[in-house]
Amino acid sequence: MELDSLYQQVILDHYKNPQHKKLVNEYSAQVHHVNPSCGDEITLNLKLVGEKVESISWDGVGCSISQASTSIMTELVLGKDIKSAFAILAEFTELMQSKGLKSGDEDLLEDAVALAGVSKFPARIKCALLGWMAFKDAVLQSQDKLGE
Amino acid sequence: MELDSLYQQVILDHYKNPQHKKLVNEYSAQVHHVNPSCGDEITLNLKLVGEKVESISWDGVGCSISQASTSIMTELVLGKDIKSAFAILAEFTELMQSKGLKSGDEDLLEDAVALAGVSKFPARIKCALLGWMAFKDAVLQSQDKLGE
Amino acid sequence: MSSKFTPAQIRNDFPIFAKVMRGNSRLTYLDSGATSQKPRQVLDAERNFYENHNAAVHRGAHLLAEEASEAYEGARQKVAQFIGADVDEVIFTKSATESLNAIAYSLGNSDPKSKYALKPGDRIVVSEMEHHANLIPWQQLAKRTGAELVWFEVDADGRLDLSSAADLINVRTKIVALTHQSNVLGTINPIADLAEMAHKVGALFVLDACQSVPHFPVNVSQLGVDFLAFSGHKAIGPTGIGVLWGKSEHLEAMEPFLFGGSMIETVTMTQATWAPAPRKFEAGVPNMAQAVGLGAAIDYLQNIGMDSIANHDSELTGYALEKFSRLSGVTVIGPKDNKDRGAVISFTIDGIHPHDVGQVLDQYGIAVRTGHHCAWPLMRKFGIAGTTRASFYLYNDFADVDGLIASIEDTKKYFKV
Amino acid sequence: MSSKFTPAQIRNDFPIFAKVMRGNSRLTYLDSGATSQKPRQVLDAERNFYENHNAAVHRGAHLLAEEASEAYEGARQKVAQFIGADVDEVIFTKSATESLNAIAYSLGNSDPKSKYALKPGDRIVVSEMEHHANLIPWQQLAKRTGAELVWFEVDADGRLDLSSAADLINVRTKIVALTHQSNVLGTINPIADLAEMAHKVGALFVLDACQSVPHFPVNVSQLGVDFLAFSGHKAIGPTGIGVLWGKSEHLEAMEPFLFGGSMIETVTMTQATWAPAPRKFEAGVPNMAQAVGLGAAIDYLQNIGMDSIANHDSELTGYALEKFSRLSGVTVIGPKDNKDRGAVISFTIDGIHPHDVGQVLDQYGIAVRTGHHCAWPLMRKFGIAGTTRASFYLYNDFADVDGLIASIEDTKKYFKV
Ligand SMILES: Cc1ncc(COP(=O)(O)O)c(C=O)c1O
Ligand SMILES: Cc1ncc(COP(=O)(O)O)c(C=O)c1O
Repeated sequence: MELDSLYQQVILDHYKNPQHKKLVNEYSAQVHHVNPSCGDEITLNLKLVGEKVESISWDGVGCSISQASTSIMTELVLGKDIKSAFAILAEFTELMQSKGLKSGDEDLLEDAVALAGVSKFPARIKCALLGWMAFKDAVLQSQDKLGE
Repeated sequence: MELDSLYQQVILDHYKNPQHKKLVNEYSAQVHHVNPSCGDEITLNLKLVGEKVESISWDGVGCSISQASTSIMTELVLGKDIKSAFAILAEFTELMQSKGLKSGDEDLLEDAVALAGVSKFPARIKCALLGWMAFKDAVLQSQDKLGE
Repeated sequence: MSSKFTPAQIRNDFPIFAKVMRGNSRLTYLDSGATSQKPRQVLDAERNFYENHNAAVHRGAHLLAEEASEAYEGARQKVAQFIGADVDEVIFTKSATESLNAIAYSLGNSDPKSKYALKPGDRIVVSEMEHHANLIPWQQLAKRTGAELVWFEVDADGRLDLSSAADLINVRTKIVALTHQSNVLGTINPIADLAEMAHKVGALFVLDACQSVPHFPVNVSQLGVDFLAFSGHKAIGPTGIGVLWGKSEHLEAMEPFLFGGSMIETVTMTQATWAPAPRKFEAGVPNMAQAVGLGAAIDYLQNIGMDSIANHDSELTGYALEKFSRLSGVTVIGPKDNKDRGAVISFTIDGIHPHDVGQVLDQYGIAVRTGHHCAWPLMRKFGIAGTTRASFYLYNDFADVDGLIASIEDTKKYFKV
Repeated sequence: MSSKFTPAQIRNDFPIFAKVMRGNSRLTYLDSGATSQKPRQVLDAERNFYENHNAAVHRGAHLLAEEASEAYEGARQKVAQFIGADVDEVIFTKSATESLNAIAYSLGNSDPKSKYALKPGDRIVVSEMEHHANLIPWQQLAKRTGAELVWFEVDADGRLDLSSAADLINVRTKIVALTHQSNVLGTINPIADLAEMAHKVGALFVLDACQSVPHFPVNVSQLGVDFLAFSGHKAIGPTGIGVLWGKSEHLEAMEPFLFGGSMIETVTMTQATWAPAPRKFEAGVPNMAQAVGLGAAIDYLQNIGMDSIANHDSELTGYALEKFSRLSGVTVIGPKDNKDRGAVISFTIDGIHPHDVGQVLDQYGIAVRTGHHCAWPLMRKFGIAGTTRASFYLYNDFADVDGLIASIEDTKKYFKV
């Protein structure tokens, strides 16, 4: 069934057991993002130390895609330096916009390749990107603060 | 030619020689009407004495239909009592809305039956009615004043 | 089904039902609350306008302009007759959203001395079940004028809490703006009573009739409201056309909203005066083809009969409510009894996000809407992020409800809840 | 005719040219300045949207909603590319009139501390040749804010009197709102220069591009303007669709105009925050089919090439101006030379009212417009009640001009002048 390309087992697993979904109080930036068309919301706390993602945690409500995607993202970027994290983000964004034509670089994306099917469902791309956009925003805000 | 049903000779005559088209300064009401869609304007001075149209005069710019119709109207109502004038007005309005199906009561309308063709040209009905509506308005305003 | 018409035959008039959907399924369209599908008759009317009569209305001296004006004004006549109004009280807008904003802006443009002007201390009353389109314009008007925005609460069953009515609608109240039927809950509000209360304190009553006019007979004078707004696209009409109806005494006295061509009486470089309504409120070359399409939509609906449509809606809703009551783990958000209730069923499934529900249903060709339905405050009131909403119309039948129910069961299985 | 396309072939795409007009004549459509005719391709695109993809955009979780969103956003992309803009800078409205009012209202909604707010002493600059749609909204904004409305005069040849430019556009000037091409005179204004002057004093430049975008290449960044408005219906697109383009830095900072669904970020009972542009400025279910139709219109125009259309327009206008110059008792209102001049010829005939001219031409199947053309102050400036206006587009050819000229001679005979 076409649906299975969207709801891969790993997505359902992350949905049932989201990683880092408990806000850690120490952070260099806290961001709150919403998806106005469906009302999904996410709060994300990020702690950067130098160029490194020292800690990342989140809370929010959303569909399986947004929850799983955020969970997978946190696992991917935790402990990475910003440059590598942004490379993953770029690869993931490209995958989402591929309209089902790409499968994603598994070395970079790891579990996130399971989200490849989302790219065939335009209405869901925003769900998959919600957490990632929050992460990007949090990095920029942290860097702004540190730059001050 | 269909056009000739619109531009009867009597209309063209009134257009070239409009009657009472020179404002008389003594009046019980002065009204100014415009046709916003084409910019045509008319000023009409009316003097009622009792129930009688003692004097009527006008000035303005407009197409042959509006000018001729106003000219014919002034000839028709001058010297009449309001009731008869309004009966003519009612007959004329009905004629205009008849979509070419009526020819008008010649006893009441006299020269104004020449405007029957206008009813087949919806965009021109307003032209034909401009002066008549100004007359009606002027009567009501005069009566209001007299009533005060 | 005891309807006087057969949905399967109706569907033959609507070309979109020939479409093959995801999973090779046929289309089960349960999203008419968002927008309705269009019959061939409406599309033909629009096309006929463009192919035979297209010109700028009220302006040209030529045959096409005459015909275009006749078609456009004919559509106005149809709308007026449809809602029991005078023809000069019907204003064409692009949507109900524009209609509602137009009222708020027009009132906001009032001379401070006018009785339509709002000032600090005045009140605007709305409700917790309003669509954003009948909430935010009033928030903004309140902000601009210093008036206070107050609201009816919604009870657990999804009905207006009327116990506060006398409190809310008092001498300070200038405007009461309410929806006829909630687009989320299906609740139909007791408008005539509330309009009477509003009038007793000298307030204006604004009715958001987006979900009512397409579905059951609505008569402005029977309801006793002052303004009414609806959208053509929810009433099997084209997109890009809405209606604003207002009582002529108000339209005459109120300031215009949009300024430009065709709404003027005279214009100089420094000032302008206005044409009488409805022209005063229709600046620019209007959405002529869409008005004509809406006229054809009204013809189509009236041909079937609004009473028949209302009966049909009610039968489907009753049937569906009964089926929903037997689903475990599924909660209907809104009245469970079928009285004063429209053909909209919002629900949640324990453990599955509405977006995921919608996605699975889509795989069966079932089109529903998910999310907050532009009624975010109502979602907060119910403590939920969103719902899945099925809404019915004249092309739906019992089989569509059965398909929905079966697919909800499948969704639960798919997500193992 | 040296055009790269053949008007007679173009007419085959436009069903209305099959129509039999008054006097059993064929249609000579010379009223494209008011509204243009529509090719089959545009009507097909609209119909295809309704028959295969109709749903509320940005909202549903189903296939139709996805496809509708793709079609609608695809149209936005086409508009953006057509005028050299970023896609997020393109806002769909119902008409140019709405677009221009939207700018005026949005600026008027600014927080008093914002740089977009107007205050007493500030200046808004327009011109005597503006269409009411680009005049009255500014009169009203001036009235609401206490700003002063000043204007460029028009000289006897129908050109802007630029000698006052430095006077008009000074440090107090906040907005300069001008038409790209006069809909009465045909005059094309030197926008890039004037926009530069506006920017030097920190003013915003608003361009009414109603008569330019359909007729010649228009590129917002080359012109250097801040806002641009045009209507689809004058560009072989559907009625009920307009475009408002604004520089993203402005759209980001400005307040919305219409409030409702789809334009929000979050909403509570007491306040709301806004989505980013273009959503912020598109409240409600949009005119989706019309946007898609406009997209198809742009495809059609670009397929021919805007340069080719501009050349064609210019050739026809030059030819017509030459013919008009040889008519006795006929006066062209507007530039007589064909430089910086569009395909619009307004004229008066001594002793015959424009309405009567139009009526006689109608008898030959020639559709022109008569009256003040929503530019009443300009009429006063020229001391006339109105003009007869012939306007050309891609489906017109030399034979149409010849027919017009011959019929003007006949009109003179008919009225014995
Ligand atoms: C120069 C100009 N500006 C504005 C408008 C208004 O356009 P619309 O009526 O399509 O809103 C027009 C056309 O009527 C025009 O020619
Ligand atoms: C109750 C209600 N009010 C207002 C609206 C707004 O209508 P539109 O988006 O057509 O302007 C809708 C539909 O979305 C609605 O359901």
